[in-house]
Amino acid sequence: MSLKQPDPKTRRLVLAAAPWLFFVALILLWELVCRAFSLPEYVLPAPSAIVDAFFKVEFSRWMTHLWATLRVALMGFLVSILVAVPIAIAMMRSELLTRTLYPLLVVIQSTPVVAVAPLIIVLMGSDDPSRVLITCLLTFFPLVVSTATGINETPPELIELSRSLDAPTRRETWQIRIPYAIPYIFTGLRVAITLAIIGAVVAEFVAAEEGLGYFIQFSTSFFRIPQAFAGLFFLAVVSLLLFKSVQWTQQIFFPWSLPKK
Amino acid sequence: MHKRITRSFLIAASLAGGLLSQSALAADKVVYQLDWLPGGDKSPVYLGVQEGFFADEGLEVRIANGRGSTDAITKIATGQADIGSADIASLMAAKAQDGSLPVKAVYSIFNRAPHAFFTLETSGIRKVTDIEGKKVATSPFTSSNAFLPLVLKDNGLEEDAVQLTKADPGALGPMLMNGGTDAIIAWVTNIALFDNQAKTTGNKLVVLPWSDAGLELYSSSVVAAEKFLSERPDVARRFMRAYDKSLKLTHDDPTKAAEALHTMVPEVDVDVAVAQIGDSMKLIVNDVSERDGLGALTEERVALTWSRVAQAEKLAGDALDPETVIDRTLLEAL
Amino acid sequence: MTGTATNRSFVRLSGVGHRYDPDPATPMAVTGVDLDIQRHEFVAVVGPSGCGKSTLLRMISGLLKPTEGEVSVFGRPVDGPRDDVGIVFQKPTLLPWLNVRKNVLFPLKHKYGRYSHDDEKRAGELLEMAGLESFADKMPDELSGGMQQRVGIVRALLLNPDILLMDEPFSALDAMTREQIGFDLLRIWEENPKTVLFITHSIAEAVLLADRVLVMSKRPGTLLEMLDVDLPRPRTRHTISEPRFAELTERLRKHIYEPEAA
Amino acid sequence: MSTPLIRNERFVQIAAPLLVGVLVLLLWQISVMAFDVPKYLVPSPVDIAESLVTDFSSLFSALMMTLKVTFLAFVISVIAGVAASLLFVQSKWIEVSLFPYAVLMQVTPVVAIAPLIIIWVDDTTWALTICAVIVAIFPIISNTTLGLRSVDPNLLSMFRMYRTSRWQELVRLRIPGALPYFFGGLRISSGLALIGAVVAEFVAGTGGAKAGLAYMILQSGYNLQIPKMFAALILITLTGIILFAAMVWMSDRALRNWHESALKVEH
Amino acid sequence: MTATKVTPLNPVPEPETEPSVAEAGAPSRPILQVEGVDKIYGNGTVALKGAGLTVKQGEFVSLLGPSGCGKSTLLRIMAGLGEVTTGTVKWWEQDYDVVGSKGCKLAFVFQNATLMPWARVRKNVRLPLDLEHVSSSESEKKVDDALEMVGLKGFDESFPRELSGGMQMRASIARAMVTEPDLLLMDEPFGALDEMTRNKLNDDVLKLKKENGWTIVFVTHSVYEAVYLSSRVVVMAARPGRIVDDIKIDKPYPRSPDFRISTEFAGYCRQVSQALERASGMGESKENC
Repeated sequence: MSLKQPDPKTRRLVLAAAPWLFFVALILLWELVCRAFSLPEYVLPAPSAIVDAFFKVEFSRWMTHLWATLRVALMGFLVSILVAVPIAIAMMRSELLTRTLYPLLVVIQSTPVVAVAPLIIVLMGSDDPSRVLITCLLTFFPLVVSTATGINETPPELIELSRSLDAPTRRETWQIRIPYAIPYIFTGLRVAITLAIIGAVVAEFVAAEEGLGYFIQFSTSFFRIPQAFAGLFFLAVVSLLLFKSVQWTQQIFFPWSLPKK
Repeated sequence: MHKRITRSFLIAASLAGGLLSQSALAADKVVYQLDWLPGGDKSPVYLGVQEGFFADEGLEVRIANGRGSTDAITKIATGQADIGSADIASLMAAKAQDGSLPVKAVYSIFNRAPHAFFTLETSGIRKVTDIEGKKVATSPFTSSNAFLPLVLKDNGLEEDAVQLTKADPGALGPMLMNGGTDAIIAWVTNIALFDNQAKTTGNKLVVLPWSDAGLELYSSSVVAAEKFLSERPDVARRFMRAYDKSLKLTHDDPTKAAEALHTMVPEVDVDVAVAQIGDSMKLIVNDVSERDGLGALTEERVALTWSRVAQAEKLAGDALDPETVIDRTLLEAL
Repeated sequence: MTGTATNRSFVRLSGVGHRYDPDPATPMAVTGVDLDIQRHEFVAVVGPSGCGKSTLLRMISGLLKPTEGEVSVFGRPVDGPRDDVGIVFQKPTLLPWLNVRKNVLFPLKHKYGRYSHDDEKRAGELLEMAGLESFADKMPDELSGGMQQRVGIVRALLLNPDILLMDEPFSALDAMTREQIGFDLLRIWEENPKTVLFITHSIAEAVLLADRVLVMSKRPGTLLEMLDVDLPRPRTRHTISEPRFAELTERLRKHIYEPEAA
Repeated sequence: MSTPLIRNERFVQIAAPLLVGVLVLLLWQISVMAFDVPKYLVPSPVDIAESLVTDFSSLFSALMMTLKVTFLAFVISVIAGVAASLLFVQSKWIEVSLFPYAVLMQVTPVVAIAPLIIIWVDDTTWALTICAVIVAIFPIISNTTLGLRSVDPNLLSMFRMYRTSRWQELVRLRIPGALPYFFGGLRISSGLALIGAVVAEFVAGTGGAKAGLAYMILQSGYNLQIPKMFAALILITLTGIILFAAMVWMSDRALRNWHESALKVEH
Repeated sequence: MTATKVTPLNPVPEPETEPSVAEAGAPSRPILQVEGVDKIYGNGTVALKGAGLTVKQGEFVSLLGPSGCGKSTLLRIMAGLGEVTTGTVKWWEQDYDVVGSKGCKLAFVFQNATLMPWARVRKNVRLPLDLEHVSSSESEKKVDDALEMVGLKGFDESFPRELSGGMQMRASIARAMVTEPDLLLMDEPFGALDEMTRNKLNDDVLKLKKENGWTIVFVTHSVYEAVYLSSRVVVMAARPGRIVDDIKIDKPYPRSPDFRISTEFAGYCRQVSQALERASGMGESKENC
């Protein structure tokens, strides 16, 4: 019983530092490998070349592309919330609807969006609405599933309370069920936000004049691989930030919905 | 100080003027559909916009990117674009399968096949027949794929004489340089691009154009929606007039065209674009254009093109009257 | 077996039974319950798990329609959720996104969509009575289980119901808290008399709190026994060590373990 | 059973979605006919069915190619994903250092990296497989890691009390305990492997004559054989649904002894 | 104790006294010695302060106290599952290394049954033997015996989910039994069960203790349960967790359910309740029970 507990403070510090140290080591290794084997840029550009390429592109261009992607991703994200939540509520209300709608949703989910994207562009035009639709097709399914799960997790006692008060269904939905679904909705939102970015990029690959996905495609078609990598990393950082901001939103506005420590 | 005030006044005035002229004249809107991403070979339309040739004709042109000729044709057919560039071969093949397709070719851009094998000097491939048994990579979207069997057959090779791989167009160059493939199929318009890459890796690029191997046909053309031609014939005429002018200016001043493209699409380097224009012009201004004129669609060469397309797509020779995809009224009005 | 029916009966169950599955081959959850509860009587129901205690409670609340027999309150049959019933559940089931005060006011907000200043005052008074006034602005997860359940009781009292239905309200609490909150409930009940139906699986708790203890049999649930608890009120911690208390609990225990012998 | 069919729950469960499916198809057919929609835009279900029959051989070989990539990717995802999870639970350091890269892989659109992978990997089949793995592996890693970590702490205490080796702890406790989570990941991952294979083929191309369904879509789109394109699309969707159903069936069989409450795993 | 004497409803036959190991005259050997144990968590919470307790052969010691008094922490330390910040713990007068060797076996029963959901009852019960690499022929016999003793014979091929809460707990006890432990540590084992099941299992534990000669340390919330089962009730207070009272329940084993209604029982309950009340009053915050 003489075992000493490790100092928790040091442990926390090292745990926080580890990923960064690893990251730096990885970048260094990468740079080294590129230089040691003098790999051509189109095979694997060195980190320095990527950073270089990043700063060669004007900042305002980056912003233009970022805004184009972000606009579509966020619009798709919002629209899919507006679509998914009512569907989930409707599915809660009717068992038959759930049985009928669910297979349909699975069919939509199982159809690769890349394959239908060109069709959507052809049918709806190559403007924002069709890009938003492509994004929605990718994002709304996880949202429907998580919201529906959350709504069904409402304690039956509260539903009984509501019924014993003879309250209108509308209030049962908005004052009990939806708030109860919030932790689940956020789980879905975290998945959906990264899918939204992916959706926006897919749409840009099919038809676009600007956006990060278009930028990457353009760079590869002109064999500017470091620039493509720079775009790719920019995109990944943006996705991670969006993912984090969903978490922050939950922490700030719905602190009660976070799991208890 | 004084100078600056004058300048801002001028800007304001021109802005106001622009607004006025717009409200007074309400320019006709035209959507021009590219069959691929912007590049030097697509620069004439950008030059036309930048030089104001379209504006002079009272047109406001929006340019949309595309993903292959069929994509462009479909978008034009469905009314998402009025006019654009696409391979006439794709148009013929499509029309042969669905006679109702409401798209017509109005102007030939490339009067020669742009398709070619690109290989490195080290591969030992010097002529088309050397390709036998080699690994060849191509892009899934290109119309070249359909003509490959013809070229092989013309040169006494079997259809499966090459190991064909399809890869993203952006990956073709690196694959070639990397040794991932012995040769690639690309357009001669991109010689400069691949050549640069070959040089940085200490290689020398060898280009084997299919037109030299017996493939004679029209290729990239201006195609337009029938609705556009019938409902707004005057707009179409004005558009082609400005386009023709732009194309000629592009030929005369490639740098200006490249700069115009760069202004509108900053991602494109001027140098690369100039080189691309240079390569493309060989397909536009050459002995054929000498003989028939720029943009011409002669009955004989249209028929020749169709026979090749029919062979390539394994269609019956009478599946299409090739003249039904052609509308020469705009050419005549130039 | 049944209590003497008098015309003062407040809640009356006559031949009440319920079957969840409409298929007549399946067993009844509850069957043949005859019961009269006087106004302001505190009645406890004990029985093994799954004996239909909760079903009985839901039928009195109007949430569940009996498939046989009839429930009536003050002479009028119950045919739907009633305004004059407050329910306390096994778990506190507070809304985690509302503070204690708003949780207490929730039934009003939920029923009418709003509440007045007077309602807020009343909620404050109720919280004070339950010794929770200093916790009114706390969130539920900042409260211990016992306090959460107190909030649950206060919430049930907000609409000033005539009948308070409690479904094993303390079973999730530890023994000490449970005892304390039991006494709190008695105090509140003595200050605001209500008709209480209290479901529990603890015999000691039932004897400690109730005027009358009903014993239910295993499925299909039916009333086996009724025991008047003649322990004096107010009841305190010392009641537990009264011999009479031990005697009554033991008698009940016998009824439950060996119903035939009793 | 004397209950009329309409009251039979099982029947309604199957019939309702079927009915909706048939109605959707009918509506589609009628509107295509009524509005005279050109074939190159949207073909009618009858056209698609016809193409499914006449082009069956080419569609079937394409399907086989796509399935090959999908299964390769799925198997690799499962093996590599489980291996990664096992590595992660060995030490917190490894997990915090490596997990961000798993997330990074998840947030990076495969459409954007597929061309690069094609450059790196000679063999197209393997290049496609790698793309599909990138798409499919994350749910397996995250779910399995979560499962290996969420062991009942009391059971873990018990193992510690009997001074069990790490290996025994892993084999007897962590791995069986992680199964419901693992199967949850498997369900998501199977679909993603298919989508990954299709997306990769879509942007990156395909190997020679062995073209998959995505290339079939591209090719028939290019040739304006739209019914064939839709037929290929439908084959992909069907494959996805069958894969999903197979996974659900498999996890139900493997986990039927678990109490339901143990099965609430969502990615 | 001034409880009025009443005659029980059914006159209880005087139970024959079981000569428990502790009283059998044999030198009652200390099995567990806890001395001056402090436990401070990483965040600074003092879970235990100066805890000292000796458990002798054959004793049944209950740890009773308000939530947060550290009784579970103490029990886990007794099981060697938690490290102490200061102080010493001895098992059979030796260090932890001895635990598990012959005659020094520990077993732990948790608040929840903590069965492995993927394994049948038999395999769950056999687990400790498997972990100790006991041969299968030997372990099968032990498992059968254990299952028989807890009354789960015939349920050995069931899955945990097919059993009721009480039966799951029985399986958990059977699992603790198979290694024939010399010290049984139970952490609120019946807290999640309803009162009737709980009473039944209490009697079962007493019966098993008699048959196996167990020494038991038992954490509980319930005064009644503690008094009914134990030979000693150790009362703890919270913030910081510490031992404040040690009450001997001088009622020989075996005990029958009639003990519950005896005046004696009521008296002990009152005594323990009062100690508990005092302990609760000692904490910093009275409200947070």
